[in-house]
Order: sequence, then C-alpha cells, then structure tokens
Amino acid sequence: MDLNLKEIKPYGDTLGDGAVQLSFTLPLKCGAHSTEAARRLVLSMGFSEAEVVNNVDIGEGFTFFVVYGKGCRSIDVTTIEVAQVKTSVWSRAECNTKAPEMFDRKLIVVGACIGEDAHTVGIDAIMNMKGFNGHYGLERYSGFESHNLGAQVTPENLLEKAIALKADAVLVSQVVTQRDIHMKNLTQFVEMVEASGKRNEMLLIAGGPRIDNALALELGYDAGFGRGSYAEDVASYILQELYRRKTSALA
Amino acid sequence: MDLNLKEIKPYGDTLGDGAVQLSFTLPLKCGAHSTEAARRLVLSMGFSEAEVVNNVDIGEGFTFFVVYGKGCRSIDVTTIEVAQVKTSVWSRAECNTKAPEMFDRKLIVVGACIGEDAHTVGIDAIMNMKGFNGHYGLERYSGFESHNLGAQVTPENLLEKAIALKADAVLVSQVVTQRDIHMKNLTQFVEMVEASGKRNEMLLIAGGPRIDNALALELGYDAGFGRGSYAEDVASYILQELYRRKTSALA
Amino acid sequence: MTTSLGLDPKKIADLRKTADSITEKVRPLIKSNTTLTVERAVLRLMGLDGTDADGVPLPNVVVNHLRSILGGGIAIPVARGMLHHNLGINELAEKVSAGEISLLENTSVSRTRAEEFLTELVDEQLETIENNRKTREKMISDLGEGPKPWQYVIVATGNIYEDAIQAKAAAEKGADIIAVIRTTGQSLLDYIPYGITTEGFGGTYATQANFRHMRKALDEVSVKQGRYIRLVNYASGLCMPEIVVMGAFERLDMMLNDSMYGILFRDINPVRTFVDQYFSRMINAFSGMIINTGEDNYLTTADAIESAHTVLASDLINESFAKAAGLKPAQMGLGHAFEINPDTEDGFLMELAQALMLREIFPEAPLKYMPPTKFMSGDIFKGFIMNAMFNLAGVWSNQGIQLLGMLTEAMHTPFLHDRFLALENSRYIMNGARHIGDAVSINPDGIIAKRAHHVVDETVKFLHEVEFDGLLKSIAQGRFADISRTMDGGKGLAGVIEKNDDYSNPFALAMARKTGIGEEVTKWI
Amino acid sequence: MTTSLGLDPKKIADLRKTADSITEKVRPLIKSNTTLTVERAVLRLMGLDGTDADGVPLPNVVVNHLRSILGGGIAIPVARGMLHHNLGINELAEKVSAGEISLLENTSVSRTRAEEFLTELVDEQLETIENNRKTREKMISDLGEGPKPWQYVIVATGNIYEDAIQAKAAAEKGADIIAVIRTTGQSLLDYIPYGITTEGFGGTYATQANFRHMRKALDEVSVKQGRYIRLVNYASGLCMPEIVVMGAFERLDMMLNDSMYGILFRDINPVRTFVDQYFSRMINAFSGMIINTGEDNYLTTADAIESAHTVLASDLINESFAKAAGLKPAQMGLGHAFEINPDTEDGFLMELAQALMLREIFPEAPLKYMPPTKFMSGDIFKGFIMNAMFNLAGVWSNQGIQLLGMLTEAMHTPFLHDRFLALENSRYIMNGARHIGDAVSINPDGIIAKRAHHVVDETVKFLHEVEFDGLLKSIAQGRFADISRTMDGGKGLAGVIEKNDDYSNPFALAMARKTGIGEEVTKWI
Ligand code: B12
Ligand code: B12
Ligand SMILES: Cc1ncc(COP(=O)(O)O)c(C=O)c1O
Ligand SMILES: Cc1ncc(COP(=O)(O)O)c(C=O)c1O
Repeated sequence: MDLNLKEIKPYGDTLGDGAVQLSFTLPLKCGAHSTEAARRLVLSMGFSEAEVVNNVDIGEGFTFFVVYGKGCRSIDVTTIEVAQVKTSVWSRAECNTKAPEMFDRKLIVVGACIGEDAHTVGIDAIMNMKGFNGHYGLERYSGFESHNLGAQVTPENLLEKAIALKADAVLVSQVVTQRDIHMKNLTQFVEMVEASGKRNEMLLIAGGPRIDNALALELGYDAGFGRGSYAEDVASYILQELYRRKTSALA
Repeated sequence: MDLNLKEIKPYGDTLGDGAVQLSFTLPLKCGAHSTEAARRLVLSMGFSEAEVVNNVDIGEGFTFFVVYGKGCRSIDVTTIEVAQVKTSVWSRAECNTKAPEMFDRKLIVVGACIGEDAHTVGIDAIMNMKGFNGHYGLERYSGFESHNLGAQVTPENLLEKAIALKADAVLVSQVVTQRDIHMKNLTQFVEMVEASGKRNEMLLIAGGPRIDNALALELGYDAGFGRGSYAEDVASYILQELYRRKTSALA
Repeated sequence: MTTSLGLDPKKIADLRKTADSITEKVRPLIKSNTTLTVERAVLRLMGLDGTDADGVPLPNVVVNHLRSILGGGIAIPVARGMLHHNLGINELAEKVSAGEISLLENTSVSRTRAEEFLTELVDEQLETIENNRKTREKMISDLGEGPKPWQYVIVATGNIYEDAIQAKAAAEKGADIIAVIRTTGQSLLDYIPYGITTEGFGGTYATQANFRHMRKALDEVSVKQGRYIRLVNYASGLCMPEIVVMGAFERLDMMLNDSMYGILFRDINPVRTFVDQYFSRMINAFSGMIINTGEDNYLTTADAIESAHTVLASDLINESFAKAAGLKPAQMGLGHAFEINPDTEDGFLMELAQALMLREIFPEAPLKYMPPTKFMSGDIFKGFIMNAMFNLAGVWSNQGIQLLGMLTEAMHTPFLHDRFLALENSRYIMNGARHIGDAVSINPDGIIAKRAHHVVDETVKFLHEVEFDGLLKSIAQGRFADISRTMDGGKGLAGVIEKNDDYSNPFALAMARKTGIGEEVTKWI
Repeated sequence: MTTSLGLDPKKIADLRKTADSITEKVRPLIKSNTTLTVERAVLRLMGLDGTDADGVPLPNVVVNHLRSILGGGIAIPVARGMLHHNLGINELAEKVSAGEISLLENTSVSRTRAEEFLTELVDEQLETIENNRKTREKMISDLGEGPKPWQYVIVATGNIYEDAIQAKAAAEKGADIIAVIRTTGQSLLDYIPYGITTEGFGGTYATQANFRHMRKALDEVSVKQGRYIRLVNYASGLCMPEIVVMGAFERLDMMLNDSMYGILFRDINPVRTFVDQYFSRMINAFSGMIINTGEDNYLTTADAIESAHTVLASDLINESFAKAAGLKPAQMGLGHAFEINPDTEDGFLMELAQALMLREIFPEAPLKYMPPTKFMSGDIFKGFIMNAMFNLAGVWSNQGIQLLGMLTEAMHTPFLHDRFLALENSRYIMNGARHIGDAVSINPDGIIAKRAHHVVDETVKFLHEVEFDGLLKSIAQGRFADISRTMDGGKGLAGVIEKNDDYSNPFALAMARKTGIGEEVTKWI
C-alpha cells in the first residue's frame, strides 16, 4: 500500500474511501424528515456521502440511526506526537534484579481509589499479590513496599497516609467518570498535595480505564496508566523515574 | 422535553449531549499513535470530546477503532424539506375500487431489473402475484396489467418492450450499487427514453434499497421507492398521478 | 428423557439444612440488636417524612434526639410524645428539631396507652401498604405482565426526569422491569436524601419523591402498553430498611436486597448489615416485593469458574434468611451471573450448566440473572454477542428476571439506544429459541452435567466449612468474593444499638402475622 | 443417549435411490451434447491461454474457428494442426486468429497420430494438475489446517490487489478459506477475461492472473500463519469448466459449482448447464477440489420454512451428479443456509433442526453452511447476533464450511473490519460452545426432532414427484426456488452442440481413470 501519511483516511474496502460507521439517536420522530436530518448531520461532519441504513423508533419520540459515511476528512499523522511514558518496560524479574542496584531501600508505594469510587479491581490489579491476567502485582516485587488503601478513600486520608508512610509514589485510581467526576477528584488531590508542600517528595501516578499518560500530565500528575496496564509498567516507571531524579539531583 | 428544533443534537443519556458512536479502520499500526490519530480525526468532525474505547489490530497493518464522540454539532431541522411522494397511499381494495372510476382501461405497467443486476426479489415484490410480506403485488390489482421482464434486462430492451406494450408506467429496479453502478444504469435509461421522444407518454419509476424519491427525481424519474415499499404505494402513486395528469390536460 | 441435570435431591436437601444452620447461628446477633436505620424505618412506617429547616431528614432528627434510649425501640417514646402533645408525627418531629419539644422527658402517657395507640396506627399504616400491594395485584391481573424471563433494564442518568423518559421508552420497547440505579456513594449516606433530584454520578439518588415520579411514569406506560411494568430500587447500604419502607409506600415492586452485599462490597459492618437486612426483608415480604440478591458481585472480584460454588452457597444463605423474614419463594430473586472469561473453551456450556443448576435447585424462585460485565470491553460488537449468549442461557434455563446486558457496559451507564438494542437482542434470541429447554436434554456424561455436579459438590464442601467456622468468621477469612471483613470493622458500627428487654417494634409483629411467620418472628427481632 | 435425530436409514437410502434415478434420466442429454465452453476448457487443458490482438481469448478464437465441426470434439483437429504446422498450441492459435492458418482444412496427420500425441499431452498436462494437488496435500500436512467448521470469508472489492491485502488480513485473523466473489455479470460472459483486473462491481473478475495473484498471497500468509488457507472461486455461468481448469492450474481449493444454479438464477439453458456441470466436476474431482453447491440461493426467493425440503432435495441431486463425476464425499460441500425469518418463534430451533438433519444425512460431506442474508438489514447490531446464532448452529451441527455472515450484508460487500468482526464473532461462539453437540441430546418429541422428520418426509414426497415428471420438467414447473426455466429457453443454448459418433475428449477418459470412475465415464460424456 502506498500511504500518504499526511492524508490518512479511514479504509472501508479501498484505500482512501473514508468509510465510517456511525450510530446515534435524535430526539425526533421516526420518518423521512428525521432520516434526512440524520443524513445532513453526518454530512456536516465532513463526509462527502452519507447513507442512513437504519432508522428505528425507539420510543418516546426518539429515533435511532445507523449511518455509513464515505469520503471522510483526512488527518495528517506526521504531526501527531503522543505523550507516552518514556521509560522502558522491565519484566518483574528485571525489576527485582535492578531495584537493589538502583536503591538501597525498598520504595514505598501507597495507592487508593479516591472519592466515592469503589472500583478496586483496577488498583488491586496493580498493587495486590494476585495481580491481574497472570501479571502479579507490586506486592510481589521485592523492591517495593506496597500499601493499598482500597476503595472510597478521601483525598485527605490518602495524603495523610502517604505523608505518614513517607511514600515515594502515590497511586490514584479512578474508574467512575460520569460527568467528569474523575477529573474533579484527581485535580482535588493534586491540589491538596501541592498545598501540603510535599509535591516534590512523591511521584503522583493516576490510573483507570479512561486515563492515559497525556491526561495525567495535563492534570499535574507525573504519569498515567490506562486500560491494559500491568504492575510491571508501573514498577518500571517508578524505578527509572526516581533513579533519574536521584542521579540528576546528584549531578 | 423542551426541544429547540433549530439546534437538534444526538441524545445519549441527556438532552443535547451530542453522543455518537463511530467505528472505522485506519491503515495504521495499532498503538498509541494511531489511537491519537483516530481521536483527532473524530474531533475534526466537530465533536468537543472523543474517546477511543477500542483499538484492535485487524491484520496487515490496519487498526479498527470504536470511538464515542460527545458534543456533536447540531442541525437545524426546521429548514429540512424532504421531497416525498405526494400522493396518498390507498389499500389494494381501495385501488381496485377507484381504478375503474378513474380510468376506463387497465393501466399498463412494465418493469425490470436493468443492467447486470439480477436481484429480482425487489421488483417481484412490487409486481408479482405473490408480493412481499403479506402485501400482494400489482398482478393482483384489477386496474393494472403488469409485465415483469425480470433480471439483467438491457435498457434498450426495456424501452423497446415499454413502447411495444404502450406502457403507462415503467418500473426500474436497481439493487447493486457498488461504485454507483445504479446511478449510471438509471441515468442511461432515462436518457434513452428522452431520446426516443416518449418521455411524456410514460411515468418512470425507480426503486431499490438505496433509492428514494429525492434521488429518483434528481435522476429525472417521476418517483422513487426505497426499502419497505409495497405494491400499494406504487399503485396509489400511478393511479393518482396519471389521473392528475389526465384531468389537468383536460382543464 | 428429561431436561434435568439429575442433581441428587438428598444433596440439595442437605445443602438447605446446612444453610439454615448457618443463618440460625447469626440469629442471636440479629435478635439482640437494633440500628439507627431500623428505628428510622419505624418512624417512616409511622408516617414521618420530610426534612427540618437545615435539610436534615426528620427521621434522623428524631432518632438522633432519642439516641440514648434507642435500645427500647423508638416507637413507644414517639407515640407517647404524639399523645402527650397531641400532635401528628411530622409536627412533633419539627418541634423536636426546633428544640421546642424533648421526647426524653417523662410523659403522663402510659405505655399501655401508647401501645394501644400504636396498634391502631400500625394497622392504618400497614393498610396503606397493603393497598399498594392490592393495586399492584389488580394492575397485573387487569393489564397482564410480560412472559418470563422478565426483561430488566436500568436507568442511571443521575436526573430523575431523564430517567423517567428513558424508562418509558424502554417499556415501550419491551422492558418489563426498570431499575433506577443509585448515585455513587449514596449507600454510604446514613440518611435518605429528600425530594426530586437531578444530579447524580453513575446513578440517581433514591428519594421518595423520585420513587413517586418514576412510579407515575411507569403506571402511565403500563396502561399504554397493556403490561404492568415493575419498578426496582436498591435496599442496601446504611439505610436499607428505610428504602424498603419508601418503596412500600410508593409501590415499588422489587428491591435489591442482599444479606451480605453491604458487608463485602461497601465495607459496612456485618452486624449492622444483618440486623438491617432482617427488618428490610420483613417489609419486603409484607409489601409483596421481590428481592434481588447480589451474588453476581462476587464474580467481579473472584473468578467465575473457580468461585461458582460461592454463588450457590450465598444463594442458599440468602434463601434461608429470606424464609425467616417471611419471603415466599416467588419473592426470591436469587442472583447469579454470566461472567466466565469469554475466551474459555466451552465457557458457554459452563455458564449454561450453572444457570440450569440454579433453576433445578430453586424451582420456584424467579432467579435474577446478571449479564456479562467484567469481560465487556470497548469492543461493543463482541459485547453484543456476549449478551446474546447470555440471553440464550437465560431463556434456556428459564430464568425469572433477566437483567439485560448493555453493549457499552465498559464505557458508560446506558444510553437510550443501548437499552433499545439490548431489548432487541433479547427479543430476537428468546423468541427464536423460546422452547429450546424442551427440545433438548442434557447428556449426563457431557460437560454441562458434569460441571453442574461439580459445582454442587464444591458447595457442599464449602457450606460445611462455613457452618463449622460460622458465617461471621468465614466472612472475616475472605471466603466470599476474596474479601475479608471483620465483625468490629466497617462503616455503620456506631449505628448498632443493643436492645434492652423493653424493646418494641410494633410493626415487626404485625407484619409477621400477615406474612405467616407469626410468633417465629420473636426469635429474630 | 444419542445426539442424533433418529432419522430412518431406510428413508434416507430411498431418498438417495430416488435422486440417482432422477439424475440418471438426465444422463442421455449430457452424454449426447458438448458445449462451447467444454471445448474451450479442453483447449485450456491442452495448454492454450492468452488473447489475440483484439483481446479475444485464444480459446474462443479457436473454438469459434472450428464451430462447424465441434460435434467431434476440438482436441483432434487442434492436435492435427499442431502436428501439421509443428507449432505449440499458443502459436497455432495466434496464427488462426491472424487468418494465417485454418484448421478446417484437411491435414496429412492421421487421427491415430493425433490421438497418440494427445495421450502424451494429456498426461503431461494432467501431471501439472496432479502436482498442484500434491503441493496442496503437502502444504496441508506440513502446515496443518484450521479445525472444522472452516471459517470462510469473501473478498469482493473489484480490485485484485485490494482483495489480496484484505484476504491476508482475514487469514491473519482466523479465516481458513478465502473466496473471491466475481463481478456482477461475469457469469453471463461467454469468455474468460484475461490478465490482472482492478475494476469490478460487487466482485472481482475471475481471471487466471487474478487466481495466481491471490494464490501467491495466500501461500505467503499460510506459511506465516502456519495454517493452509484455501482459495475459492466460482465455476458457474457460461464458462463453468474453463474456470475449473484455471483453478486446477492455479491450485484453487474449492469451486462454487452447482448443478442447477445457473439454470435457476442466471437463466442459463438447462442443457448447457448440465453438460458443463458434468465436465466441470470431473476436473474438480481430479484436481482434488471441493465443490460448493448453491442451495442457499433457493431460500433467497422461496421461504426457508416452506421450502426447506427443496434444499435437501437439491443436495441429494447435487450429490448424485457429483458421485457420477468422480467426486468423493469429502469433496462435496453441499449447501444449505440459515434464512428463516428472525421473527419466527423457535426459528433458531428449526434452523438447528435442518442443520443437524443434513449432518446426519451426509455424514462425510463438509457441508457448506451459508449465513443469514435475506433478513439482514441496516440494523447491523441485530444482524451481528443473527450471525452469532448462525455460528452456534454451525458448531453445534458440526458443519464443514462455515461461510461467515457479515453484519453489513444489507449494505455493501464486506469492509475490511466487517470481516474481522465476523471472524471474532465466530471465534467467540464456536470456542465457547465447542462441544455443545456432545453435551446435549435432541428430544425425540421436541420441536427440533419433529422439524427434521417433517422436512425429510416432505423431501421424500417432493423427490418422488420430481422423479415422476423428470428433472427438466420439474424445473420448468417452477418446483425449485419458485423459478420456472424451460429446456429450450435461457442463455447459452446456442452454445450447445450435439456430438457426433467421432466425438473425442481425451481428458475425460484420462481423468476418469485416475478418479476411479473408470469406464463408467463413457456413459456420461
Ligand atoms: C466490577 C465493576 C463493579 C464492581 C466493583 C467491584 C470492585 N471491588 O471493584 C461493583 C459491582 C461493586 C460495581 C459497582 C458500581 N459500578 Co461498576 N463496574 C464494574 C465493571 C463491570 C468492571 C470494572 C473492572 O473491574 N474492570 C477490570 C479492571 C482490572 O480494569 P480497570 O479498572 O480499568 O483497571 C485497569 C486499568 O485501568 C489500570 N488501572 C486502574 N486503576 C489504576 C490505578 C493506577 C495507579 C494505575 C497505575 C493503573 C490503574 O490498571 C488496571 C489493570 O489493567 C465496569 C464495566 C467494565 N466492564 O469495565 C463497571 C463500571 C465501571 N461501573 C460503573 C458504575 C456506574 C458503577 C456504580 C456506580 C453503579 C451504581 N450506581 O450502583 C456502582 C457503584 C460503585 C462505586 N461506588 O464506585 C460504570 C462507570 C460508568 C462511568 N464511566 O462513570 C461502569 C463502566 C459500568 C457501566 N457501564 O455503567 N462495579
Ligand atoms: C437475495 C440476494 C441475492 C440473490 C438474488 C436472487 C434474486 N432472484 O433476486 C442472489 C443470491 C442471486 C444474489 C446474487 C448476488 N448478489 Co446479492 N443479495 C441478496 C440479498 C441477500 C437480499 C436482496 C433481497 O432480495 N432483498 C429483499 C427485497 C424485497 O428488498 P429490495 O430489493 O430492497 O426491494 C424492496 C425495495 O427496495 C423496493 N424495490 C426494489 N426494487 C424496486 C423497483 C421499483 C420500481 C419499486 C417501486 C420498488 C422497488 O421494493 C422492495 C420491497 O419492499 C442482498 C443483501 C440484503 N440483505 O439486502 C444481497 C446484495 C444485494 N447482493 C449483493 C451482491 C454484490 C451480489 C452479487 C453481485 C455477488 C456476486 N458477485 O456474486 C451477486 C450477483 C447478482 C447480480 N448479477 O446482480 C450486494 C450488493 C452490494 C451493493 N450495494 O452493491 C448485497 C447488498 C449483499 C452484499 N452485502 O454484498 N444476491
Ligand atoms: C445486591 C446489591 N445491592 C446494592 C447494589 C448497589 O450498590 P449501592 O448499595 O452502593 O447502591 C448492588 C449493585 O449492583 C447489588 O448487587
Ligand atoms: C453455486 C453458486 N454458483 C455461483 C454463484 C455466483 O454467481 P455468478 O455465477 O453469477 O458469479 C453463486 C452465488 O452465490 C452460487 O451460489
């Protein structure tokens, strides 16, 4: 295939056809009029063609549409830079070997699911013995001392505990995202840490299915991990980043 | 619900949230970079938020994405006019009663699936005895004499037959639409009819799953019928339209 | 030829006996304590509602006011106050709130007088609830109801007005049951918010006004559709019995109500939970509501294959507690779920085995079957067919309550059309395979039968262990859902009050008489 | 305990006997005629390929040139010409095209000489094909192949380069078989287009160069995936046997090849079709290809419940013709489809009944199971679960070839990701219910068993009627697919040529010897 990276388009069955499937509901009665509205709405998104292939009354005056658009706008992918976590990923074994070479003590990690969020499976996956999907959690990493505070911890409590335990890294999990509650909680926590004057003493790491590194950086965290991350990603990051800070402080 | 018809947006779970589901493939490797490309592509369609919820390698360097966009553009539905078939729909019984009151002879209808298209189920549904979905076809309408020429009829043959039979209405079906072949076939036929000088002697009606009245008018037909149409729609239209022409010619 | 799995009836009877012995050992704990929310529920049953000038719910005001003497039960002191001041319960509470009246002072009203007064009040109040029950029964007999498995969907916009619109749309498209999911964190509030609400996260506040608004919407659509649509809320967390009271007054039809959910998943103190649970269930039983238990939740933290027996074990414990509180089998929406990793070879067969097994063990209960959630992902297409297989297992094993899966489970609370698609999915599958259970038999030496027998055997072992250690110790050992909770830990412990010998809860006895548990109730409350 | 439907073996044997008697009556017609494309196929087998200066395929040039004497078969006159002019077949044909040589003139070469020459040529050419067969067998034994049901997907972009990319992507994601759908209308061309092509409508031209391009792509991905990926095309329309020859040379693995499809669905003359079909199948048999028959097509015009017996009847007729042409049961991809209206109560059970019934009647054939198409609509979500149920029926009834349904069936030929989603659908369903057929039995008095018995009984009746009237008359009466075709109607009749006594097709005998039909062949060709 001869790709022009400056003009990448969706691919349906021919390079550059710009084919996209969409579905949505309009608060309009089902019929020819709302179908035309759906078609035009999709055209207004920059498609050269739009075909409403399904329109169905879903009750109370709403209509659900499935539309196929063609000739979608293109995107220049040469200019896209993604703020990815820059450290490399070591296996658990590697982490276990390298940690004592890098630090003369165990690194202390404190984690919690803050706010009213009670979804602990994610933070447990990263921190607990058992881990997730065959990847053990930080409790099985010899270079770490790991404290998982669990669910529905207030930002105040988390900070208090982190200070008391002299945490090197604080892990914050957020799964519920409706009305952007996760952004509010994460922001609140980071502001409290800053107000406490301890921001430079701990790495702040956010995680959850709707979190990525870019978002975490934006919110003032040092790193963020989304769906599909495992303890080794987090351990590798903490080791390498703290080591970098230690050595560059010395230099 | 308080709808502002000048600014209708898709509805996910709150009025005006502009929630839309999209899926498409990009000719890019699966990873953070292509995910960001997918996200930006969706943002460029006029969404205020876009979340890539699934990205998966589908082989040969392609990635399939599922994205949820929010805050989609709105559409002013007060300005939308749809070119709908204007006659009203009579039941078969009504057609049978009214036809002899309107015309003193049977109306002659000739139909075919033209070009290389061999999808006859649609035209059969409209014309044959048996009909479709419990709606009998034109052969069961006492006011009509119906000739179904079947599949893969050349435009030449159809026109020839229509002239020979003195057709009042010609029904053209097109189901295959890849690379817009249906547009080409339909246009070719209408041009041949015009060249023959007989355009005013017959109603030209197009039909098929991707045809609607607006498209048919655009292509130079008198009417068009899409998915979900039945013989009664077509019979009602032919009766009323030919009657209108007859009476307005007299006036 | 038989569609059964051939489970050994003796084994099943033994399982039930073990479960009864387990719950029996918790009985003394339940008997000897009351809680803040139980007493608030009594006040609500007496007719108290509303908030004070600061927005504090009046039941909380009064209970807090009488905190020091709750060991005797709140009904008598409040009845005395009403008689003494000759005030309705709301006016009385308002004056208590304003500091104008203290109910801690001695009154001239004799206990007998108060008891007589209460007997009348209790009858009156229970009649209201009974009338709701009759209204429900009449509507069902007039309008009819959907065939089982009932199609159950949730609304959770956070805004009760949007919820109502969406609920009606769902009912028009085939839903039989609407559950209004509660906002994140409501279960940890030790009070019930008041009035109509429009701001929740991942759910909508459970308030009596919201219940009423939704009930009205569903009654409208029930009539329009010619099918009674049931309404569900959540009796869990720190206000379990109060929610049930509100539901009884507003004609809710079902309540999520599990004997251990709060302990395990909300870290609520075990004693608090068991006490609250018993009284809640009495009200459920009396008002004709169906409870839904929460075994599905185990499988969100534990593995669905390894821990299948804990689901059955918990169903048996839930059943035993429910029976004790007067619930009939037809009111027991015992829970389970379709949560096996979709990559598992023959995973569907194992799901089916478990669903058929529960059907065979609880033949009369309208089992509540939960859809795949844990393995749902952003791949909405795959998720949609996982839901289809779940629906197939549901119709095959003749479930009572099918909680429809949403293709967007991994992303957001359901959009309007997600719910529509779920209903369409279920309609297609259940109609197309309606009588599959009659058309095929389970081979006794096939994977399905073997799996079911295996789970039963594991449960026998497991329940005997729990019986040996006792339920509370077993919970502390993390035997359920891999979560450990201790008797003196968790939220709400401070709200547990030891009863004294004078303790009186006049509603308990009255309801017990009507639900048929009679004097038995005094062993529990 | 048995997973069978308990069909009566005597009834099945009777069905087969009736089918044989039906095809036997068509034999004389096949025996006494040849066709333009059969003779062109002979030329291609002899090695002729390419086009003349005007782009006319050389096989057409030569056949047209010898039109007047085709009743004797084309092989001898061409062999004579080659010997007389001492030219290879391609050079000879080019000179014929240029008008430099006429093969109608008498040559000095004796018939015996020509026959000897042909024997050698035939051996040589058939060896090439045999080598392809061996290569396939070796690749399969070296690389392995996917478990059954094989996952079959189509590509149809119109552009062979895009097709190849998409085919490879599909193979990477689990496809076992790739079919390149032909462009609309190719089947009505009375010649084979030449060279690589990039412009088709709803499909891609079947040309030998396109076959080669795709075979190469699939060999690459077979090695990469460690799984032999099969390639399919369509031997139908007016060039049926020529396509098979091309396929044999380019190592295609399967051919759509139905004994009546062209008659019914392309309005091709019945005699033309039956004659073409027989020779096509001999080549299929010899080259080790699997044929796919087209019973699914009946259900696009007729109702899938009412006309289920016509599917079984046609399968039996296809089987009988196939046997006569030397095809082994393992080469018979007999067709059927999942096309019952999805609104039908217990529709899935009827689909399953029909699928199990065919499995029981044709235990060795790798049945080709077609997905829902007719009732697929713009509702891609519903379509996706219809495909899931189809996949469930496929794995349950142990189909050989599962043609995966596309969620966008009602809109367009498959997009790249439609195919991916289809493969994901099938993987999930088939893995999750892999051994369902072993785990459950069919109740003899349930809907499934009853439906299967009913269809068999209808077929017995139907086939006896067809036997009584004869196949050609039955077709004229519209007994198949509600479509009526007469012996003297349809396209391609002009291309049917009565054989004379000297008729010779040296490939037929040679292949017959190797496929084991031996002298029997002379009864048919
Ligand atoms: C399991 C579950 C529950 C369980 C939770 C049990 C528990 N102890 O955690 C129970 C049943 C209790 C539950 C309840 C509720 N849930 Co819930 N639940 C889910 C479910 C099905 C799976 C979540 C999960 O466990 N995923 C598996 C883990 C491993 O993935 P993960 O969390 O993404 O974690 C990974 C990464 O994100 C990352 N990660 C996560 N955190 C962190 C932190 C750090 C520091 C790092 C480095 C990495 C990291 O690493 C992990 C491993 O890869 C999801 C739906 C779904 N399929 O996703 C809904 C879901 C999350 N729940 C939802 C809701 C709304 C609720 C309720 C609020 C509903 C209600 N009103 O009652 C309640 C209340 C809970 C509360 N107070 O928070 C919604 C959230 C909607 C939204 N976007 O806001 C979802 C999406 C379902 C839905 N569609 O409605 N839920
Ligand atoms: C049945 C079918 C076939 C049958 C056709 C049998 C027959 N005798 O018609 C067979 C198996 C032969 C077939 C073959 C092919 N098909 Co086909 N087929 C279908 C299928 C499954 C259903 C079509 C149908 O019958 N619909 C039911 C009828 C009643 O609906 P309808 O046609 O829309 O008609 C209604 C209205 O549109 C309207 N109407 C239609 N015509 C007219 C005319 C007038 C005048 C009026 C008033 C109204 C009207 O009224 C009808 C009743 O409501 C569709 C997929 C699908 N589910 O839609 C693919 C489909 C149409 N086929 C397709 C293709 C590509 C082919 C092939 C070209 C594939 C190939 N390369 O071999 C071949 C070749 C056929 C050819 N030469 O044209 C594609 C077309 C893609 C595109 N958009 O271009 C589809 C969409 C499948 C796909 N996704 O690939 N097909
Ligand atoms: C039995 C039960 N109760 C309650 C809930 C709801 O949780 P909460 O009590 O936090 O609202 C659930 C969650 O699904 C449940 O299964
Ligand atoms: C048996 C059979 N042959 C051929 C075809 C393809 O049609 P055509 O020959 O027109 O390419 C089909 C269509 O699906 C078929 O089923």
